[in-house]
Amino acid sequence: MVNAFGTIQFKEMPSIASTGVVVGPVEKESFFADSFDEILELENEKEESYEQANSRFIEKACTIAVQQGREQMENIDVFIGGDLINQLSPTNFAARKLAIPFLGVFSACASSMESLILGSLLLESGNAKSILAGASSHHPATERQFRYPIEYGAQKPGSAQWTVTAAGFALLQKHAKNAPIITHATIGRVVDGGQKNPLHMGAAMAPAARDTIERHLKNTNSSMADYDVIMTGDLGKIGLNILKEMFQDEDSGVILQDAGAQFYGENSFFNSGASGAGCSAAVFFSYMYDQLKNGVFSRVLLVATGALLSPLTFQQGETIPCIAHAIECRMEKRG
Amino acid sequence: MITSLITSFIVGGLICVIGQILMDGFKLTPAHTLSTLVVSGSILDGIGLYEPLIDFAGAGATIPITSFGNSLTHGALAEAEKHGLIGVLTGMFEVTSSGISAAILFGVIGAFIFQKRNTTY
Amino acid sequence: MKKILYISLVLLLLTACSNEREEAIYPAEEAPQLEEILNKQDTINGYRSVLNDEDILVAIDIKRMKRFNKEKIEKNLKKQLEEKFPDKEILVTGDLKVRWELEKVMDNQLNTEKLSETIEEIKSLSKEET
Amino acid sequence: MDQKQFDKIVDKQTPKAPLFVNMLKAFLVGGIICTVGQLITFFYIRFFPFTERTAANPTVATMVFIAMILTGTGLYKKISQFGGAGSAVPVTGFGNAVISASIEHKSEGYVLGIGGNMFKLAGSVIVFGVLSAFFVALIKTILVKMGVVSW
Repeated sequence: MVNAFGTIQFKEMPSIASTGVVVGPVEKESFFADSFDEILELENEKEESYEQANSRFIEKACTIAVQQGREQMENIDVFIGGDLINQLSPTNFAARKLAIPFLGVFSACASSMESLILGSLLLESGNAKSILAGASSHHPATERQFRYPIEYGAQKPGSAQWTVTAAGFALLQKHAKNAPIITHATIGRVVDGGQKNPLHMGAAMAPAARDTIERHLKNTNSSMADYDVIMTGDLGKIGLNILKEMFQDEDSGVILQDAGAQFYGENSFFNSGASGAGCSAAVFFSYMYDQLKNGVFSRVLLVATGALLSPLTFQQGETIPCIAHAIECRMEKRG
Repeated sequence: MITSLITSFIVGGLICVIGQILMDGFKLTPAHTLSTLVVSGSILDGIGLYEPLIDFAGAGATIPITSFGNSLTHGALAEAEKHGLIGVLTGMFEVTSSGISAAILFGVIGAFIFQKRNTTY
Repeated sequence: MKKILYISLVLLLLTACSNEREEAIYPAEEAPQLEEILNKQDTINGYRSVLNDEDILVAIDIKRMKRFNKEKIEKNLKKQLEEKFPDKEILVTGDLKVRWELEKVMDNQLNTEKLSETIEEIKSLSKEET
Repeated sequence: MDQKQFDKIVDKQTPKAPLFVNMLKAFLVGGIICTVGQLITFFYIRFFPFTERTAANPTVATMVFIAMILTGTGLYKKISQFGGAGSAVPVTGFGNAVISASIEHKSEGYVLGIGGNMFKLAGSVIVFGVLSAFFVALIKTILVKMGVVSW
């Protein structure tokens, strides 16, 4: 049921039965590396285009998620996914191979949570039983579309972020045993903070994250302290600091975390941290999922943030509109 | 010999510093910075300063992208000197730059030779 | 990083001071007048000159800080020489290539026929402009 | 929260580019590249029939060749992250822009991919080089005709 502010409450308790996360070779460096299901040695195989490689990552992640959920691919009702490339071609091409009814979604790096929300709604309405939902990004493919060729030498400022090569997909089922459930979701509004610098995404996305978190807390009558962690997708170190300062809440300092800021640890090569649709998907569906499953966290809010720009719009001098979708996950011991 | 190396180091370095100031101080993209420098090189040649700079600094002045504007303008001016106004036009079609031809040639060769690899960090 | 800067500065000073004036005319005994004019020049570190019956080639080593005015210095010297030697074709240049070529001529002690051939070659080289 | 407050926060949290350090790095890297160029120039003057002026052409071509090797092996990107404009301003940076684009777009074929995208980044340099050369030559020619300046 969508209320006036866009927060949905799920009564049927859709749960994340299993997940599959596949990352590229650079992500070996990641703080979360131990949680990933598979680390591929090759970002793109010989004679393979970056976009094809992205599709391969998606297929692998989906296969792992389905296997771990002890399901068969043909029993999956719907496949929902998105990525950052024009016309979602990598996901479309992966869907061609998977041959499951497919919904492609795009809200840039927030696609992971958007597909999860749509999947939960389909479960809630009783129209589907098993759903694959998630998102992916591929560093070279994204880089060449939004910025420069891979080998072009352009000095990156400290606010720049590194698009991760990763695909994260989750298998959603009703009442899966011993699995985190999705209780609420807040659909984001498109918020524009007036930022224009495409190499400073954290600043552009922070207002959207704030808007969504604030609305979610208000609609669910909760405060930050009620959550173990509120994790944003890919604000990066600088973006996270901006978000924390915008909240000026004493709890925000500890509870607000960011997947992108933690992704590569303190490695200064990656500047402000990680970004991309695959970043939030990979971390939420591996590390956060494990923490929930193992009972370390019992209530978390996952907020994926996306910058809705294209290379055209920022060259035309437009500001960067952003969106953030939130999902609240709980782990309860159920008989 | 050594003085030549040092002057080319200093002059070439200083031109790059100007580029860095344009990029960091004036927040220009690399493409804007390089275009600005090319136009400055061309203007400097117009007022007759770039050739003396090459005499002074050698590669320190011919290697930076400013020399690209210089060589284009120089070609146009040489024709203009011979044929007047119409020479400006004909000169434009005669000027060449080894930089462009080399970049085209090695660009294609490079694409032939090099495969895509993993992103390095 | 700063070390490299210091070292290069020191090198610059050292080399700037240690340049010895190198002067040579080939064939040596030919032209006392030429030597007189060339020795007067204060903008150069040294020169090499080769001459035969028709031509005088002079390669000058212009002082580093005067190289901005290379063209002017060349023209100026050429004018002076043309006044003194109106019947000869004169080439004055600060170009390194010509200097090295003239050094080769001197080292090999070329005789008249070979010499005029080489002189023609050098002349055509320096005419090439980009 | 209004726009002004937000801009203030962004301003405060965003690290400033270390201009002086970057300038020093650019000076160093740019200087080294130009010194290598000077060495190559000497090489061409010494062993080939080039004068100081004409040696510039083969030197530039050689530098672009070196840029190709460095770009293809992924080293140029690293040099650039350190050197900034120091590696972008020399002709090697121009070569890097062209070569990286053509390696990148090989997957779309030789005509549309490499041919069509090669000057994606470096094209503006050529466009503005040619345009400014035209206007500078035009203005100077007119001024000479008017007798204001001489060639």
